[in-house]
Amino acid sequence: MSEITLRNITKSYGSHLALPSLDLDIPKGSFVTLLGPSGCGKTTTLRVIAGLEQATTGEVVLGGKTVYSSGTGVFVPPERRGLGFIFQSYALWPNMKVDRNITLALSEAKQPKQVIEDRLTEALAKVQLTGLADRYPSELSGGQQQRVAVARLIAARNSILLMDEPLSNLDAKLRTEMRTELKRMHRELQATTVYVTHDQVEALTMSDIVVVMKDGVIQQQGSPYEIYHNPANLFVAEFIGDPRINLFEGILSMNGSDRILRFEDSTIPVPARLQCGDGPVTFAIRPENITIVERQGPFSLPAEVDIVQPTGSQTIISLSVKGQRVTVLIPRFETSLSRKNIWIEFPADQLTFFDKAGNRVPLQQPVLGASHAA
Amino acid sequence: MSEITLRNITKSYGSHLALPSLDLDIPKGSFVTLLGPSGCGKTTTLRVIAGLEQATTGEVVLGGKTVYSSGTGVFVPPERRGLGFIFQSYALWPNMKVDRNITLALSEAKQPKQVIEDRLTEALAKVQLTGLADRYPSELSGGQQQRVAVARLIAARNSILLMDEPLSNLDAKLRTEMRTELKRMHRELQATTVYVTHDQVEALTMSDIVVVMKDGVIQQQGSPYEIYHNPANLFVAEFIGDPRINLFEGILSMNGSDRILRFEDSTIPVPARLQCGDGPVTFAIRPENITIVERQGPFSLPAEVDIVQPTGSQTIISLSVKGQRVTVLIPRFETSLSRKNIWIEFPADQLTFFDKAGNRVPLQQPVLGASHAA
Amino acid sequence: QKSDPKWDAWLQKSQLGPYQKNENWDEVIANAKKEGEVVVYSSTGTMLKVAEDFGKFYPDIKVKAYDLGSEKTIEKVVREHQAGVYAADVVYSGGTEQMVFDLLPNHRIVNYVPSYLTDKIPAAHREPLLTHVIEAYGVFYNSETYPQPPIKTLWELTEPQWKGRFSMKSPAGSLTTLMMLASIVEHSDEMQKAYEQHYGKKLELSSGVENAGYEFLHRLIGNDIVISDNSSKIATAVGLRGQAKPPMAFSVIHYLTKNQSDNYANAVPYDLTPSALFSYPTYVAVAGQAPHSNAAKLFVAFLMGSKDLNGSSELKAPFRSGKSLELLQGMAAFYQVGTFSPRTDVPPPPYSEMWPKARKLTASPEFVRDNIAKISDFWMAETSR
Amino acid sequence: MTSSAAPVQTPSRVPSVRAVVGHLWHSFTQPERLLGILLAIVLAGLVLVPLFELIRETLTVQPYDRAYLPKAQPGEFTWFHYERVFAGRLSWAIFYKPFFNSLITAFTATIICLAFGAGFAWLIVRTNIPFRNFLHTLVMIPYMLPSWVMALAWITFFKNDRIGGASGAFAYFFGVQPPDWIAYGPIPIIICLSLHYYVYAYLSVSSSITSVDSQLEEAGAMAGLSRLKQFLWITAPLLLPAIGSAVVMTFIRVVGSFGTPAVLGMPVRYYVLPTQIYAAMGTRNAGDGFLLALVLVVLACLFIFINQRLIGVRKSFVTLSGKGFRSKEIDLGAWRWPLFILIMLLMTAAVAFPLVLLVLQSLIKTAGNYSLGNLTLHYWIGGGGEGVDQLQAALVDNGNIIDATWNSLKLAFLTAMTTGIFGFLIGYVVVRTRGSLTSRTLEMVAFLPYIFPALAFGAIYIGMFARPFGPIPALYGTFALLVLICSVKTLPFTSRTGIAALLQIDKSLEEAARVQGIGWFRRMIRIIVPIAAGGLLSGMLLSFISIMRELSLIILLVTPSTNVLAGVIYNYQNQDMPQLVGVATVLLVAIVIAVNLVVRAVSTKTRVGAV
Ligand SMILES: Nc1ncnc2c1ncn2[C@@H]1O[C@H](COP(=O)(O)OP(=O)(O)OP(=O)(O)O)[C@@H](O)[C@H]1O
Ligand SMILES: Nc1ncnc2c1ncn2[C@@H]1O[C@H](COP(=O)(O)OP(=O)(O)OP(=O)(O)O)[C@@H](O)[C@H]1O
Ligand SMILES: [Mg+2]
Ligand SMILES: [Mg+2]
Repeated sequence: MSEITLRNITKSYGSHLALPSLDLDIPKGSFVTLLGPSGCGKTTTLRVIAGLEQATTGEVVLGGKTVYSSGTGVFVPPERRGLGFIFQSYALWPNMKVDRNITLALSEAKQPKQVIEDRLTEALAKVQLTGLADRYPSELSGGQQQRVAVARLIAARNSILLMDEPLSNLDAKLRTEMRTELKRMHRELQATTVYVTHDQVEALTMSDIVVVMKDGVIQQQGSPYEIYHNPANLFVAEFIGDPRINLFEGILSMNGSDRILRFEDSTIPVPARLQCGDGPVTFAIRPENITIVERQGPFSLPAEVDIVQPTGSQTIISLSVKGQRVTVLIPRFETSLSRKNIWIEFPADQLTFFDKAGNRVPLQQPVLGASHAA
Repeated sequence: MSEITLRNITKSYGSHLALPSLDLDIPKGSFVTLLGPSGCGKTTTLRVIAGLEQATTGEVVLGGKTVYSSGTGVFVPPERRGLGFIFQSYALWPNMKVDRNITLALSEAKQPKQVIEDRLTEALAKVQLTGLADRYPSELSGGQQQRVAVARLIAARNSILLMDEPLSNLDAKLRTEMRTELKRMHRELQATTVYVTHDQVEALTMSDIVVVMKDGVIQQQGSPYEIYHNPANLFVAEFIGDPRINLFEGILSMNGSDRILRFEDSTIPVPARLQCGDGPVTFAIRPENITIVERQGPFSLPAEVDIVQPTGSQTIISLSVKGQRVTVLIPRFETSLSRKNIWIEFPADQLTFFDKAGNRVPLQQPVLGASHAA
Repeated sequence: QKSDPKWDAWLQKSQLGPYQKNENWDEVIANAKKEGEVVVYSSTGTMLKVAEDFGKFYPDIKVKAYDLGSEKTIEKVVREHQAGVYAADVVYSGGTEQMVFDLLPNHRIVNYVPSYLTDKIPAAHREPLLTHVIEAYGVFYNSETYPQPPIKTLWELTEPQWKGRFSMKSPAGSLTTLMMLASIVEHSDEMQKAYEQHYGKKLELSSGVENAGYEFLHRLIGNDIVISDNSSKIATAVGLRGQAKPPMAFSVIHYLTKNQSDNYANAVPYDLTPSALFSYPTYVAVAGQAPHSNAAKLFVAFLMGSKDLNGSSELKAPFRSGKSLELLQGMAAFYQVGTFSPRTDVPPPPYSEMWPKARKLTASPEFVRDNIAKISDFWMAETSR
Repeated sequence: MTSSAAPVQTPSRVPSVRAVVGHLWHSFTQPERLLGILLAIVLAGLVLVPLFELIRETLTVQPYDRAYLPKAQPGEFTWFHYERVFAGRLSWAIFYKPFFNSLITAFTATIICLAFGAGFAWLIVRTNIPFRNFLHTLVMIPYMLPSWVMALAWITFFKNDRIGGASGAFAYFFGVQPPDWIAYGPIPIIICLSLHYYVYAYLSVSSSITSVDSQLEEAGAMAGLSRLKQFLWITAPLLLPAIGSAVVMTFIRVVGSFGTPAVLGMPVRYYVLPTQIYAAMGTRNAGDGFLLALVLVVLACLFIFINQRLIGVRKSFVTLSGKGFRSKEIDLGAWRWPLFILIMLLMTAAVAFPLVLLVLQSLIKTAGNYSLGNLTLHYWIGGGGEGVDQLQAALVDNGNIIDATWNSLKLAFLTAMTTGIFGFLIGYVVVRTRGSLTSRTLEMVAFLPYIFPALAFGAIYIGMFARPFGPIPALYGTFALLVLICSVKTLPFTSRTGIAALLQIDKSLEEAARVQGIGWFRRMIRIIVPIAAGGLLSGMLLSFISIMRELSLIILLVTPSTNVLAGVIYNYQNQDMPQLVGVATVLLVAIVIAVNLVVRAVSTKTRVGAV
């Protein structure tokens, strides 16, 4: 059953159309992440769900109950929707200390004192702010402030949680811990969660469903695997994955009974199941799927190393292949690649093709994870 | 020559000692990143450099000129230090439109109109906000606001740049682009840059020097490679690297002429050059350096798969090894590891040892990158 | 006026206006006690003292006296009546134009003269409205600096030696001051005579000026008159001892009492031509539809002084006690130089020996009605030049 | 309901009807809309009715007009007053000249007020100037003194021989008579008004300035702006709502103030609009008086309109977002003490001098004699003595003063409360519905009572509340009516400061509470009110102070048993008893200062406002 339904939602700010038309179904208990470039309407979508913003037209259904409908004029105000919300700007109350910021809603709901205290202690512990309950928000660092906002959500225990970049100001370690914490909360409360993030690792690791938006329009909606491996279009392909996927222009043609892809002077074999006619085509390959070899092979392309950027467990290598920039990711820490004579290879089964409109060309029988087994 | 020097800086807020004693030398033209857990004093350090906060004691020297000294009472106000600063909370002027926010400093400096216009256009283009010059900050999304803050810095072109988490609200793609942009600006202006981030990839890819702080105290200071591979202590080891490094307790002992490490029931060979006596020891290995094998080897440990989290080009696998939690990172997208019978192996040359105080045990002759060649 | 049955009924019930009979005072007092209170709207703070004194005689009747100043007294009565609220019993105020020509014909007030006083008050002071006291503006000079009056006629004030040295309260906002100007204008022929007598030549009117009264005002203002907002300060400015060149002024003459209390040296040149005194009445009346009409009558009678008061009554300061109070009653609080009862049988208060003999100019109600607006406009135009 | 009974064949109509009903219902469920409607109705009754009454009187024949219009019946329609005031022979004297005089004094005084007020506010709130708490109380005292005290002090000091009497202190000490232009006329008027009314700007700006995030100024510093430029380019524009309010309040109050121009202007015949209004009303020429007052009303509307334009709809003044607020003290460095001394000097002139004069006035037996033997405490503590007026009870057993003080306190307190609540609500609605017609009109209407001639306002309320009206019983003669009229009259203080304060609060602070299920009322109590409290309190304090001194507004409405302190002072003044005037005034000032101190102590203790 779907817990949150947005039907044909549009939202404009004056003449600016932030959401042209949005349809979204979020099943009960699922964890949905909204992903998309800055300014694409993620926050707006959350605000429409929460009722903080009224959609210009459309309908919002929460838990089977219509809470907004431009047709009938129904509007349930946010305070009666029973949601948890973390604001991108924290929205901490400057006049209250941390503890009061966290427990206000509880004490307003006339919870017993003991419960409030327990929840406060628990929430503070979870966000690792124990001991700072007595500070004012202005006496906290940026990350600490953000954690207070998270603690407020944790303490409230709502059944629908909306979080707008709740971890953006935290360091990796803390962020990983908080991620686990939020995920656990999600499980424990069986809470339907809509999560906005710009961090792909977060999106891909935490979500049941990832929704990729662009300019207020949903581009693709699916499991993290689908989004990563079968991007619906060029935009999704380029947006998901860090470093960015490599794109090339090639020409599909037949070479005898085999189909081949012509790219610059080389040819690359392609899967036969590709449902698309011959001619120019855009193809993409993720940096981690490009192999760097030290000997020229039949399908290898000569490359020159440009920049080497180690990121810890991996190293991003920018290469120049026949004048084109290619990014390769290797699973090692590397500060320099000294050798000049290197070649790269594109494994044929790792290529994704896009037609002229930018939509992915499907394969006849989609290949499921089989080739990814270690 | 060092451009920024902090000598024995302390800073307390009331009774809270945010910086107990800080010494820092930043060479001219270098790119220094401050890393550390939330609340460790990064922002405070930047603010002390900028003069927005007066250190309780100590001395600040900028470009050879003492701008603050608690001893002599010298204090040069921030407006005459000529720095660029990006605030963690953006600090956009809500009453001014985007263009004015960006150009105020320039028009104050009586720059010719043409220059101002050019710089505005350029800065807007660099942060990809062209066309939004006429909006008020409150009419922008969170990420757009942050980009205005960045554009303000770009347009001003100072020779010392201080940036406090300038990209925290941007998506991966934009962030990569902005990173490149900032790095280019750094190079073009030869600007000495102090950069605060919680994003390790950013820290490791952009910096000449990484400074890791904890509770206001510098834990280690060095190149990204040093920080990552030769963490000075347990804190740095744990803090740097995502997912977190694996830590184990073992016992060092001699097995004939070979030194071995006893861990649970197994033994692992260790480099002989380890400068440390026998006995209990903490050893660490990064997740990407653990190998998962399907057959039991001489030094392998049996493992059970707990959670599999694909992050795009990599997959984080949580295993349970004899009751202990072990994280492994594999360079593939993987949604599940079905096989039960797997083992892990610790390559001996990838182990780092820490003594009881948490400091790293050095090797007799440090091994340089050799083993990392592909 | 159209007949108004409700009004008529009230008049009849309260025995006022045409229904007024020779009062049976015992009955009135008994009824007044039954009514239990009397509400007085007054333009002066002295009424609070009268209220106190009234309480000594009739402790069963509570007096609620409001000190509002003249324009607010009138405003309050009018507004209340317009809203159908009849709260006031006695209305006490100067301002002929309003009291006589607005409130009276519009039934906001009704004239009430205790029957026993009819023959003791000249008709001009009881019809159309009962005058409670006559007050006056006088010309003041400093008798310490000038043992003899420095001027013989009002016209001398328009000469250069008094340039910037003559002051008066602004008539704008002060009905009584305006009344004084009205009396000067109304008696313009006397003004003219005084001029011609003094200078021995014909008065030449400035262009656009109507008569000698206006001409005097015109020249006075032209001679850099100093306008003040406060009478008491004027009295101080003139009368303070030790001044080399004290100014002269128009002042309410009851500030002569300051000569005793504050040792000032104010004096009035009683022989001035055409006159040094400009008198004006302050009226008292029963409010229309007064809820406590008997108490109101009693209060009015009390204000006017007792029956037993006569020219040979022995009155001793302080007047608000003992035998004097019994005789003066409501007059006691007013009994000082500058506030004179219209009753012919009341002895003048101390230091006012000159009062009965001195020449006084007074503006008639009709003249005020027809000209006061014009005079006020004239003043405004002249002073803003 | 219609939906269940609706026949199937008209499906297209049903939703539209329901939609309309739904939308209506919906707009009612939005607290700010509902409130807006309610407030509009209430204010229409309380403000627009008197306004129409004023306008009506300017358009009808008044009793006084008989002299000009012998044939007309009072109450008939006429343009007579308009012609007379704007186009007649006398229009120069009645209107144009005083009007220009007014504009000149008011503009100049407003500018000075703004400079003083904003400057003090910045110094005291933001910098480390010594004795900040003390200064905060000190700089408000000039407003607590009745405005005529200042004028009186001026006259006493600079009086020359033009008005005779004792020579002024200046002439006494220096042996020269100050020229007329120093003693009387526009310059002293401007100075006295400025020293009195800068407090509006001070209170309004100081409460706003506390909620300006220091980081915004710091960002200015990083952009290389000097301290002054940071203030001018960043802080001041962010304070625009507060400054705008201050300008509107100050200008309108200054342009409408009567006492000071009356004392200082009359000796040289320098007339301003209020003296003309007073004159017209005093001669019961209501038509002219109200028409002149309407000019002020129009002027006020114009000002508010300009103010609304300046503030705009899109521009944001939110300085209190939910993120990273910092408030930092600015180090004045070497300027600390010189600036402190400068303020102290100014305050000596504006506070100490008039205050000493007042105290002296209450101690002196006969005026003008300042010898020690001529001083007495009789009027304070009784005991009599030679040369005192034995009939005048001293303060300690003067039931008159004590009752009146109590009444004044009660009235001022209740008024401050009522007006505080309504001002806040109006501010809330105006800010939340910003840009809409409701917002603009509400803001304007809430300000109108400010410039109504007080006396006429009271008079009109007699008519409105003499009889029961709907659910409201007849209030005339009750204390409630006094509270009501005072609240309406001082509404501008709180609504203006309320608007300024609320403009600085980010909506998300309320939203954060909203999504957590905290209802409207609780949100206000817990979050918005505490954060806006600084601004609200200063507005309430202004109401309190002005009601403590108010007389003309309520004089027609009070009963003798509810006499107020200002009424007592007025009576004593009429009866020429300067000592008791001094006693009562000093008492008034002492009370206001005490209340101010208490309010401040309580508000810092509960940490009201942002910081
Ligand atoms: N005004 C203040 N009053 C009291 N304590 C403060 C104040 N400002 C900062 N602190 C404390 O000082 C410490 C350092 O703060 P700082 O802002 O420098 O942290 P940070 O390293 O920037 O953290 P983050 O990554 O969360 O932004 C924190 O523990 C914080 O709580
Ligand atoms: N009040 C407003 N007035 C005008 N435009 C607005 C307003 N609020 C948001 N917008 C615009 O609507 C679009 C969507 O904004 P939204 O805040 O939803 O973006 P977002 O996806 O949350 O971005 P980010 O990741 O940067 O926070 C943006 O282009 C923004 O500029
Ligand atoms: Mg957003
Ligand atoms: Mg920080």
